Amino acid sequence: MPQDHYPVLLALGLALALGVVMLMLSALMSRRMGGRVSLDTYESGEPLLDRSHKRISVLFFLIAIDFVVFDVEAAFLYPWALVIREGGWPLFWAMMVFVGLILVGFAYIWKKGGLDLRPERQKRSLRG
Amino acid sequence: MEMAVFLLFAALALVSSLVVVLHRNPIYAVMSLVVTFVSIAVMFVLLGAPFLAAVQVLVYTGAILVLFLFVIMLLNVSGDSSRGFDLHKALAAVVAAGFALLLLTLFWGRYHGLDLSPLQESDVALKPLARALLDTYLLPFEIVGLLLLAAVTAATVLARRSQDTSS
Amino acid sequence: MTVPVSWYLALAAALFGIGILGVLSRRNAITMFLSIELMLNSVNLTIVAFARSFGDRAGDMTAVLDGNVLVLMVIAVAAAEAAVGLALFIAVYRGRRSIDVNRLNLMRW
Amino acid sequence: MSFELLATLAKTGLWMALLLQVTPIMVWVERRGSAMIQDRLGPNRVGPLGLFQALADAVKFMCKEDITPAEADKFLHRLAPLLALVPALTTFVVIPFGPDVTAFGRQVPLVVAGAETGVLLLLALASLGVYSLVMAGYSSNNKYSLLGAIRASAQMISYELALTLAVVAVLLPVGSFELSEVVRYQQGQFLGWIPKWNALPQFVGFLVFVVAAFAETNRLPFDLPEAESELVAGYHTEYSSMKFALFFMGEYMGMATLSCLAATLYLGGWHLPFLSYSGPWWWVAAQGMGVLVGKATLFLLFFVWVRWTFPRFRFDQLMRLGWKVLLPLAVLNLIAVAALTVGGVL
Repeated sequence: MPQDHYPVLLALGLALALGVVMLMLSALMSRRMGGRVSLDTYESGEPLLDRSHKRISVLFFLIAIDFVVFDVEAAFLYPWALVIREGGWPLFWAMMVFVGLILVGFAYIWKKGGLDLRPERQKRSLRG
Repeated sequence: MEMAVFLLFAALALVSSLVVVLHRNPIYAVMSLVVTFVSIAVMFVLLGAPFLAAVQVLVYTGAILVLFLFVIMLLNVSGDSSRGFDLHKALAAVVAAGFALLLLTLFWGRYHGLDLSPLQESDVALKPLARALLDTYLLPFEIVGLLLLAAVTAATVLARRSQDTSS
Repeated sequence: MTVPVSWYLALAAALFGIGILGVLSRRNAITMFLSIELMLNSVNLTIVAFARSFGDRAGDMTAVLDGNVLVLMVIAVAAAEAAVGLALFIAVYRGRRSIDVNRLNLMRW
Repeated sequence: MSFELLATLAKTGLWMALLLQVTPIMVWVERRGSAMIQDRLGPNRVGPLGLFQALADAVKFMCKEDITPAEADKFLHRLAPLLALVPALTTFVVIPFGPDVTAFGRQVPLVVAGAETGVLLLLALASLGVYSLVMAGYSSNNKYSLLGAIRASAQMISYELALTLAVVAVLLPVGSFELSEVVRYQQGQFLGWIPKWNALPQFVGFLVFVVAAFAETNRLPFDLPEAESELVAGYHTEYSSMKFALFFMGEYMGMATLSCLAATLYLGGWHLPFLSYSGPWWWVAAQGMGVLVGKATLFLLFFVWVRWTFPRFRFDQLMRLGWKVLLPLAVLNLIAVAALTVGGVL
């Protein structure tokens, strides 16, 4: 029922309000000195030589894709979990087919080295 | 209460979706889309589909939009190349407004004044939904599995070659 | 007080329009893709609202279930679509160093 | 104001008050515990046993200069700590801390949100936590922050899968998303004296859940996002004052909620065998809360113990563990539990 979910909204609102209040309190109480050096980007005392936003490795993207696919799988596992007891073996095998398909994709990424984040020198070729 | 929640989140959805299409920084676009999707999840709850709401937050905001964020950081995309307001954008705005108005008149003419009766406990039970998915729609469900397999393979093949050029 | 179904539909129509605006006016492929996701979601909202309305009038819950299962499928397909679409962007970016659709004009003569 | 609203407010207030206490207490436990393990004294100056150290820290956090780097994206930089706090402070809503009681002549369930989606709500809210890390890393405009954020988000999403699959395995024999049903399922005993807790029949799932919980909360041995020796402080390198404290609190509250979830899923939740839950409603509620907090405390102490015992993983080892060990284990566990459920054993 929708009204069972309202407490979640209430908690969200309260948590947000609490966070804002704490930040505002701290802003009121803290001293502000500023200055060019203290507002500088931190780089262990070295001067900044280049941009901080670098392009990241494509391997993170492969991991995220795997995550998305497995998350969708999990989304279908939940309803399955509800009715498995009544559904019996046919339902069990129906889901095994689905999970099996997903696992084939997982095995493919695994085999292609999409899950290996080892440094380049230790890595098998990703091209294969 | 229901009306208040609807109005609050409808407003939130409209404002945040406008930020999605108008803000130049794609990171902001993704963050506002998170707000839009959560608001739509609230709509799902109000419409008596709490499971869809949970899946919406879990899959859409928890996974798909994270994928977008990764790609934005992967490619280090900054703002949009087009600036200011030109003829192209004016045309786009006209087309979009026209389409929205068309839909609005269609929906409003056909459905205005149809009130929904309040939800019953049995209307939101999750087991019938699970049974429908795994019984009536078993074949489409397995095909979705196949589609996901195809997607994961295709995406890996497309993205993989990067090791030659970057990193 | 319950919310009339036409209000949900109106919200969905507005979101769809905003999505169209994004797709047509932005030149950054990522933002265009985000707008498409927005349109997809507004359609999902429409489906759920229609299903609820039909089920309500028919006094029969199967219509609601059909709509909900359809939306579940749409979400799954959207996940697959996002994975492949974004992988395409990466492939395009690798060749062109940009995902600005104005510069993707190799096929134009 | 309606009775329901008042009851919900009271329950939410109770939980939030408890969770807000977790951070100072845990900081003290962590520091004293680490000192004990490393044969040092630890904080012992402020108050008896150094108990007021946490209070002093809180005051210090409040009064420190709040630095927003000149290069930072100001708005997102402010937003990120809030996003860290909010999921950590809201996921408790579906965790039950007692049976339904009758208070002031009304039936009151001892759970904030008794929604039928139950644990899905918790997972959905928790999955929003990844945005705070990414925002913190991106907005700081700092290399360490960005690397920390990327690592943290990759780690979180990877272990979220194993965690999710372990949770689904618990739900299978129960056939409901509601955690109160999970607790009810675990009441009773094997052989008349062993509590029928899920940790026994599903020990593989339990193991996966606990390891994934360490990674989800970015605790050692999985604290790669803030590996001091390589990334300074990871995604919160550029944070100071209260904003830093919010990340800090979010982490400890996340630990506390995950501990409560682990206790509920695997150790029988608020229920303790041979303990009668009768008497006035406040006594039942206090008993339930006490048992739940007691079980969660065991997990929290375990978190501390592990932190000061194990060295840190390397990032590729971490990903390998998540994807090539935990995930297959979780899938196998899921299939086994499903087969046992259908076979009528569980």
